[in-house]
Amino acid sequence: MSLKVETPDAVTLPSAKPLRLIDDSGHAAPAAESGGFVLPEPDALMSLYRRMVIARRWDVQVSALTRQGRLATYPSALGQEASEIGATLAMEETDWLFPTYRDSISVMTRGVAPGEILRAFRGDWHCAYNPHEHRTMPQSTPLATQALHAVGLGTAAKLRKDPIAALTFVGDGATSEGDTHEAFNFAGVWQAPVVFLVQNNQFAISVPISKQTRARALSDRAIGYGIPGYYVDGNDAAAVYAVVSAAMRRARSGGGPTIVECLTYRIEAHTNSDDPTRYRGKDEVDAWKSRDPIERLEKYLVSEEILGQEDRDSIAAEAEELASATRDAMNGEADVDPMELFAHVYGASRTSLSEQRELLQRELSESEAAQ
Amino acid sequence: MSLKVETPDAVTLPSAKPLRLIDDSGHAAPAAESGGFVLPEPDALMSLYRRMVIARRWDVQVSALTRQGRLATYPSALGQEASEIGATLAMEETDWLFPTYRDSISVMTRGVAPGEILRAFRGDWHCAYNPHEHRTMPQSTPLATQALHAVGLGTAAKLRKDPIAALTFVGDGATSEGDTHEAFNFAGVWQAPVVFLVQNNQFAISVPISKQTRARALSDRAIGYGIPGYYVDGNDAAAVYAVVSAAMRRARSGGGPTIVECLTYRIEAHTNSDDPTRYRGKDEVDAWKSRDPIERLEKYLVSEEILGQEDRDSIAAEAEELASATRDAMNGEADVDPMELFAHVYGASRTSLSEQRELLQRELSESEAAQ
Amino acid sequence: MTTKAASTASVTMTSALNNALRDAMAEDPSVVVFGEDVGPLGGVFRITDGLQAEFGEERIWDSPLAESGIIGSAIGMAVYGLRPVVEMQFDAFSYPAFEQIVSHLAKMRNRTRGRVTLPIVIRIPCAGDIGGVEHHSDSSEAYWAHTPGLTVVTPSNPADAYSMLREAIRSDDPVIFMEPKSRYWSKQEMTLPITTEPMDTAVVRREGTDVTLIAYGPTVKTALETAELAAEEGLSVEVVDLRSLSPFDDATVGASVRKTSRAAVLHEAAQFGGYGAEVAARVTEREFYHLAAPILRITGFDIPYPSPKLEKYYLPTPERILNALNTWVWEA
Amino acid sequence: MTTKAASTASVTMTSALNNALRDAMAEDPSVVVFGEDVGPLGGVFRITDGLQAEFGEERIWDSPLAESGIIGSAIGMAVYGLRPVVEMQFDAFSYPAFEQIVSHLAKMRNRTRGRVTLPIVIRIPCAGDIGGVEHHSDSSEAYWAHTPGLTVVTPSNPADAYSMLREAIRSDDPVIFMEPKSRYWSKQEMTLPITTEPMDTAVVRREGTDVTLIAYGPTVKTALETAELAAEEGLSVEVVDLRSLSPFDDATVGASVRKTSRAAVLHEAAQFGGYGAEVAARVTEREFYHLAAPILRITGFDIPYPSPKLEKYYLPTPERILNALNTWVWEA
Ligand SMILES: Cc1ncc(C[n+]2csc(CCOP(=O)(O)OP(=O)(O)O)c2C)c(N)n1
Ligand SMILES: Cc1ncc(C[n+]2csc(CCOP(=O)(O)OP(=O)(O)O)c2C)c(N)n1
Ligand SMILES: [Mg+2]
Ligand SMILES: [Mg+2]
Repeated sequence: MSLKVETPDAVTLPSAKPLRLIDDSGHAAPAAESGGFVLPEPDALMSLYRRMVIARRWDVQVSALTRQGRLATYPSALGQEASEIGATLAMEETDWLFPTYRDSISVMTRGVAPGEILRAFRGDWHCAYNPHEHRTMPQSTPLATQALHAVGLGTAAKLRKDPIAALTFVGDGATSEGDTHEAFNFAGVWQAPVVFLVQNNQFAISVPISKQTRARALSDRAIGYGIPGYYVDGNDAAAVYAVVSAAMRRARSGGGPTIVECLTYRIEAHTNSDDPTRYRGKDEVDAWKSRDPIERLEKYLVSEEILGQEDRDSIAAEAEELASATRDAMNGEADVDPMELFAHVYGASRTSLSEQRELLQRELSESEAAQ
Repeated sequence: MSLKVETPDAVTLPSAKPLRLIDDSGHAAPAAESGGFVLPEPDALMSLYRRMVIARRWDVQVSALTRQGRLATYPSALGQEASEIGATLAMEETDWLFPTYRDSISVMTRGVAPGEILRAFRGDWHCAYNPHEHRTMPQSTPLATQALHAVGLGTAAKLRKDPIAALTFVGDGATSEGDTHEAFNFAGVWQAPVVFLVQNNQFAISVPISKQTRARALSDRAIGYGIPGYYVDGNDAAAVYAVVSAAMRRARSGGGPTIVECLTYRIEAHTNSDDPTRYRGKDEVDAWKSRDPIERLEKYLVSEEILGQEDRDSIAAEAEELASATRDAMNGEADVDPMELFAHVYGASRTSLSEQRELLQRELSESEAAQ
Repeated sequence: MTTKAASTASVTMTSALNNALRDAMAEDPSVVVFGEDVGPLGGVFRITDGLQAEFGEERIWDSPLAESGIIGSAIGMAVYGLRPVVEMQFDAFSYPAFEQIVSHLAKMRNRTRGRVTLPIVIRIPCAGDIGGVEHHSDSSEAYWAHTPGLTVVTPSNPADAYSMLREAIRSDDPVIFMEPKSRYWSKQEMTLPITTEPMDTAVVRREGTDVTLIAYGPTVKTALETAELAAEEGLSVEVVDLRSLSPFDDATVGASVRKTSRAAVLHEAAQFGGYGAEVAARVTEREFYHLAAPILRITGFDIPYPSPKLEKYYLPTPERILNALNTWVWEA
Repeated sequence: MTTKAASTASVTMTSALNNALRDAMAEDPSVVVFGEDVGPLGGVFRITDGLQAEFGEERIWDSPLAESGIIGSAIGMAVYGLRPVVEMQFDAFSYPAFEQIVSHLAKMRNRTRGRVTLPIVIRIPCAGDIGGVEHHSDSSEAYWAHTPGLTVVTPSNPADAYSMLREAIRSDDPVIFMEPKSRYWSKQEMTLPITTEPMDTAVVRREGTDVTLIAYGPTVKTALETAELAAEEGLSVEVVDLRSLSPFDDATVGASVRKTSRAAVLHEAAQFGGYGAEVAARVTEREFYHLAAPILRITGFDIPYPSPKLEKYYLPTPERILNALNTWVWEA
């Protein structure tokens, strides 16, 4: 593209330690650890808290439904709420999200109906929701592939001079795929308005981050693409929100892409069918449970007297409501139509496909007749 | 593998300017520009010079043969002799080379017979030489793919405790491919004994490096993999030899991989079928011609009185001899055997392939009979 | 915009494709072109020659050298409403993009219940017979044709090259557009713009009564040459140019085979599991009782594509085709 | 090493595969295993369960998450004399490695005139019917079978799983070893180690006189169930288990078809350009005058693999197969 590519201004490495604004004990972190970012306004912190509580309750509910066999599978984001929600709330409605299977709570926070999200995990259809409605693409399973889609969409928006940006989640394991590199590099060269939210939850199913990279941090890759990189405490919602908000703003205003690595931890199993006892110890998990992102923000908001008891009750009630609504949505059988199998493969019609459609139609009417 | 992966000791960026030991005018470069490397011994410099002169003469000869239509195609390395030969001479016989189509002079310098190398470009067979004989793999065409082969071979040698290393050439354009990333990353995690010689000749056919990356230099990627990276003047054979020798030594002794970027320039067209006037100006090419790597080393050797007239005459004679031997090798028709088409597809025999073989055999005897 | 072409009496396939891109870009501002060397160079085969000068770098540009990146980013652009036309330099260099093509490009429409469509054209200078070194002469059509969600077409002459590329770019479904390299410099008298038969139909190139030769892309010429030779032997050969590999035009092919009762399919790709297998299998399923003999496949051998000096032994020739037809039992 | 298995009366396919790997690693120190999650986890299907504990991290280890990297580095290891056995977690996740597999793994031996051989086995837990979400139920065999240089095999039962994997690991040619996920938990009485028919041969699983059902991997069970049903209708069905997709055992299949004069081929993959096309085309070519009816293909539809709640409508069932056989004209 016509973009003039000149050497990036400042060549600086991300900090060796993840930057944060609120420490584990819920106090404002020393400025030295803030990477120059400042605490978001109280109302922003309140909505971060509210959305995280709701997301957590929902995630727990969905895991329960999965154990009950109502869903085929569900990859939980428990413990990752700060990076999931912190990043998602930094988006404008007009921005586009490119999530993975891990990021259901982000998709839900974008406004997609819980019941619609879960139809994919229940096995009704690959993606039941309309990606255009909430500018949220299907949750991608082929790792890292969606990062390139984000670069393409961002570039198209840039060509059309639309002041929007794309945000994509990429797992720590997925950063090893060639597509992640190609996405970082294309974004750098094209100065695409994209934020790569590298969600380092330290595991790729059973494989620890130490077997994915020898670098200090994944965000150290940014410099190799001439784009800014940030290494962030992924359990500090305030920090994630501040860093991603700044990156999205810069992207929307022509400042190009950013890589934001959020260091967090996958508390649950990879999915319900995984057995983490085979590859990690309880102590490690407990240590991370004690660094809970919601408790952290809650302590801060309470000590700062931003969060009162009524707020907590109403938020809890709201969360319960969504959980039970989700239960209801997942009760009863899915209404799936086998004939839809042939409806969306092509826009143009195909005789051979119609023949196969008729074959199934015949089988179904015969088996009905047999009833 | 059992390798313990700990954070790399020093996290330092390659220098912003390519390091060098001999400057453009043929004088020893100031220590500040040497990156801590020292000038190789005179005899090492002499063999660098000798091999570059021979390689240049041969490359010119092969381009001429190609223009005469004796070869189907030939990607010239004219102007890149310092990085090609400097890196190749840093290898031991027991090391393995993973070259590309661009690196014929490196393959030749490894000891592969010129006539055998050129049979691929003449169109006799994809790879005519025996890779095991000189530990030199076929010249790879699918970009960046060979870098992963180097990582695998190096890792196998490491598992067997053999003190050898692999060197692979990767072009500036090829660094954009996902395989380059996967190779850098696997090498870092496995601490494979591999040197990645990123030959930045500033063009990928018609596409300039500015459209491949926004980074200051390709070697800035090293830090993202926790492995050492060097940015080297690719027209300074002494510097290339010194840096690659050190990297290969470290690799052989268990020190892991290194990325060495050599900044050079592709003086000739991409191949004989390319038309560079469409995408670059004569001035740019002339500027780089004036930075000729052979002249640079020659000036130094002469001023240091290491290189005398007899040496130059005997080297020139040696180069002429090889050139004419190559002419002879390429004169006359290739002896290719169509029946060989079926000989190497599988080790195991296949009835259906034998049937196809018989079909061709019949056709050939009939057409002979018809003569 | 097509005056340059309109004044051309004799048009090469490269020029037809170049004009198709130019006219499509002029007609629809959402059409963008990118890939390796498509900008100032005009592509290694010059198909995009002059287009960057005419439309600027925001309509056609050189991407970084990464095929998965090219297809993956094209998908994102299409989601946002652009109509990318991208080039894979050779069949073998589309392989790094295999996952993006098979797991996303082909499936996105179905995945999203028709809500996200991907009007993307992937141009692939395909097949061999031009003395290319290894990896420059593959035929990849069987991989794409087996993938539901993809439309796969291939022109055999300049007029179709123009008309079918225009139609492919207008299509809302992703199209793999395979350009037979060996026919790039073939010429045809015509005035552009030209509209030939719909992209999804096969066309009878030569009428005959004894045998149907089913060909596509580069082998259509071979089939027509074979028909000439056969005529001298008193054998009347009908030649069908498939044009569309997916979907397959059962009606046109079926009608021809019912008439001749004998058929052979030609392609450059290896035979085993090749596209010819689908042709033979489906035509036999439908026309079994009209067939006097098994459908033959005259194709490349089951070996990697040979080096330049050996490719002539690999490619199906009129002689090889006639020999094959003579293996049939021809009742008087 | 196989005592654990030897004392097992009833062996699952997962256990048979696990024991085959264990015995191969014990027999030959050059056999190494790596891939995603094959270490402490033992693979998502537990095929490598316990092997890292037994052989250590220098024989079996978790690689970074990159399939092209896995195949590419395996190629380099094989050049140096190792015999890598790598796992692609699901068919669809082998696609990022497509270039390394098609452009190098399949071609290196031919490229180097037999001087560089690549004894690599790629294990792919394949196909569907396990309620997997999107991308977890693809059938990729047609892509591999069309690629000269690759050997493609698939066991349908635990005994073959053990014997064929051992043979694949001993082979000096690269082998795509496709493990039907839906059969992983199927059991068979046996004592390990066991040696069944050679890897490149097809086997008649059930004798019959009226129809030959040609199946492989997951559809062999379907074929046998169909034969049972058919028997009740008085139709005698012979079931051939191909086992080897490339090469194809023309002799065994041909003999069966000459006997029954009717055949149908089954697979889960989409029909168009699927492996069944090769089967139908080549058997028809060779046995045309012995065929009383066209060879039918009863396969998945030409659509992306459906979501869990819909896959039962997609997969070929005994009922669908019998219906198809009844479309033939059966002269009394
Ligand atoms: C290309 C590809 N290869 C393999 C897989 C199988 N797989 C699914 S999730 C997963 C681990 C991903 O780890 P990470 O990227 O860290 O994301 P997380 O699950 O931790 O959120 C793997 C290997 C896949 N989905 N896609
Ligand atoms: C995967 C792949 N994509 C595309 C090509 C076609 N191609 C051959 S050389 C080349 C340019 C490579 O540039 P670079 O890596 O800088 O190497 P150089 O030719 O400059 O030595 C391209 C695009 C290829 N060989 N392989
Ligand atoms: Mg992870
Ligand atoms: Mg270059």
